[in-house]
Amino acid sequence: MNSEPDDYMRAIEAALFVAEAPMSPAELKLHVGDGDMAAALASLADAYAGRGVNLVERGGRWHFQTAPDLAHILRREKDEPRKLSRAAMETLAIIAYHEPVSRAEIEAIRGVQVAKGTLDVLMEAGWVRPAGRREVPGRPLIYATSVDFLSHFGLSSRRDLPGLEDLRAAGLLDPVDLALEAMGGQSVLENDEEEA
Amino acid sequence: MNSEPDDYMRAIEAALFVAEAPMSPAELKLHVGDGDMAAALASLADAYAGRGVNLVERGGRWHFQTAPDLAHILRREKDEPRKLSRAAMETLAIIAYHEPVSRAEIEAIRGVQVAKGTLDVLMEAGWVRPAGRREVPGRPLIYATSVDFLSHFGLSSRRDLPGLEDLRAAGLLDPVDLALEAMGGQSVLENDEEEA
Amino acid sequence: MSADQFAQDEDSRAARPEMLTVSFDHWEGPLDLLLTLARNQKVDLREISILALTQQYLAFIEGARQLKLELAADYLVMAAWLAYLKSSLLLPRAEQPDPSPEELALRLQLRLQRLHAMRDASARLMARDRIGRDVFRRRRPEGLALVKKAQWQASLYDLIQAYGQIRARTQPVVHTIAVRPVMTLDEAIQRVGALVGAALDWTRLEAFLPAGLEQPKAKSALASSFVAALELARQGRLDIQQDGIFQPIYLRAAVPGRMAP
Repeated sequence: MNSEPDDYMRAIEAALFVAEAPMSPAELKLHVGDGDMAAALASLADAYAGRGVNLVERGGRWHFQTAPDLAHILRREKDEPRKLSRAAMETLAIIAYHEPVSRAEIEAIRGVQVAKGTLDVLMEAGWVRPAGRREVPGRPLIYATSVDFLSHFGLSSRRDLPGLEDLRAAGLLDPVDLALEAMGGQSVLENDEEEA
Repeated sequence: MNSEPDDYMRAIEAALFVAEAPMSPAELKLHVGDGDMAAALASLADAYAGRGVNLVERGGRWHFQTAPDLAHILRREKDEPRKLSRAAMETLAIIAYHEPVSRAEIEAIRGVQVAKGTLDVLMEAGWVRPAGRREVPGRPLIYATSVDFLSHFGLSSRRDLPGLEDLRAAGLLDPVDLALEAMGGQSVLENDEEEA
Repeated sequence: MSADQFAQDEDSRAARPEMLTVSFDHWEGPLDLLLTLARNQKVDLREISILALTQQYLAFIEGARQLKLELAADYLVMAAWLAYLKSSLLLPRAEQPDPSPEELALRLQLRLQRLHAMRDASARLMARDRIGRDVFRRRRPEGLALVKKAQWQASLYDLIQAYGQIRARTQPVVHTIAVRPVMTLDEAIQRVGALVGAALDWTRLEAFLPAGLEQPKAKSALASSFVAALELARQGRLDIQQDGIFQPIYLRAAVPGRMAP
């Protein structure tokens, strides 16, 4: 990488960088046009030798890959960032807007049963915590959000959550006539099998 | 890219290369350990300047991207980012230049109501986020731009917004009332009299 | 930034005044239209003549009216306000109300400047090197493992959207049909059928209605009774007579053998 690359080399470099799969010189040519492809690839490979990222050829196709000795840094775990399920997202939203709430109350608002794993996921994520018991028959456990919840969602307090008016204005509350809101949640008891 | 990179730099280079999202120095540190991160990043960015791939900083996070002049080679039909309506583009600009800003303030500048769905589209794109409430009567929700906004539009920080300083110096980011006050209510309309 | 500079990166409608007469769909409200007209003055917005602008706007609205274009109310409100402003600006100084027309004009000018500045900023923002359009990140990064356990991801937008959907979904969709005070057709047939027997001579339809009804039930009773009368006439149980359109309607019991007039 000692010489300044020319535009042809730069184009090859960029094309290989964004490529979804290793590319043959013929495929590259479709993008970057005519030129001394072999020389440019060799020169690029040379420029990247010894760096954290190398340009390599495998079976006639070229691609960038990280240097083999850095594998321990980049080692991929089985776990990956995961999106919360719809059910978990809704449960979290209800806890945030109504805390502290018991599981039965969450179900009443959602209109759907809350599967066992849903609250576990939220607690594992560190966003929800048990907040004691409600002093009613059966003494159900009640749940509230945590400080981590606020920091993850960039809120300084729960009061910063948009209110119903804001949600409506943003078009998030669309299909329903809110004049009926006062009538309370009627349950449609389907099972949340997707989250179990 | 004239000097041979050391292992610390190589590790940062490799980590940024495989990263799925732009990374902050703190996140990088989790992978590559301690070291003079700022110097290493600056040196890497320098090494990649002028190449087909560049290392850039956006809102405190770093990522590799292709050089802008190669867009014509790399662009694909399906890459075209969503087309924003004129209302959405202007709303985005107003939020970016005035943030944090309330819906009413946006409407005061545009002279029309912010349509349902406009803010929704911007939030869904990840460019705009609710940023708390203004402590005035009604406690309106206020909006600000996100780090993703900076990345998408290639801004290192809000200070890089095109023309921001000029607009600020010209008072064009102040509300009309404030601007009037600053003028001492003095009229600049003498030229109207001749034409009348 | 001068108007000339701006005209370059704005679509061509600003440069072609005749386009202004075509359609109001182009403008997002009167302020937008005013800004377009102001740019046609080809001077710095700080130097714009509000009086000239007002005249242009009023002339434009007048032209649109002559073409019988449907004008949204806010355009007309602005026109009325500008007409007022114009006459105030032309009044002798001593008679000027407070706030002064100059201040009102200045306010309008400042608003136009601000809208113009943001429109310009928006254009410059959109013209930047945008990811996915001008610059590209790797399309298939291998990814880094950040933590050993699952990292749950959710944005504030997801959260409030989820809540909005719950609220939207769990509102029971109850369609309540209001019980309106009506007289049903069956009731009317029974009532008119029973009463007409007693009326041997022509009797006005209104006489068959229950006394002391309030609106809107009285109207319903009238309508139902009229339909009931038609039905009973069809059955041959009564005759109907009306001397002309909007004249009173008379009923009487049908006598077998007697033909209706």
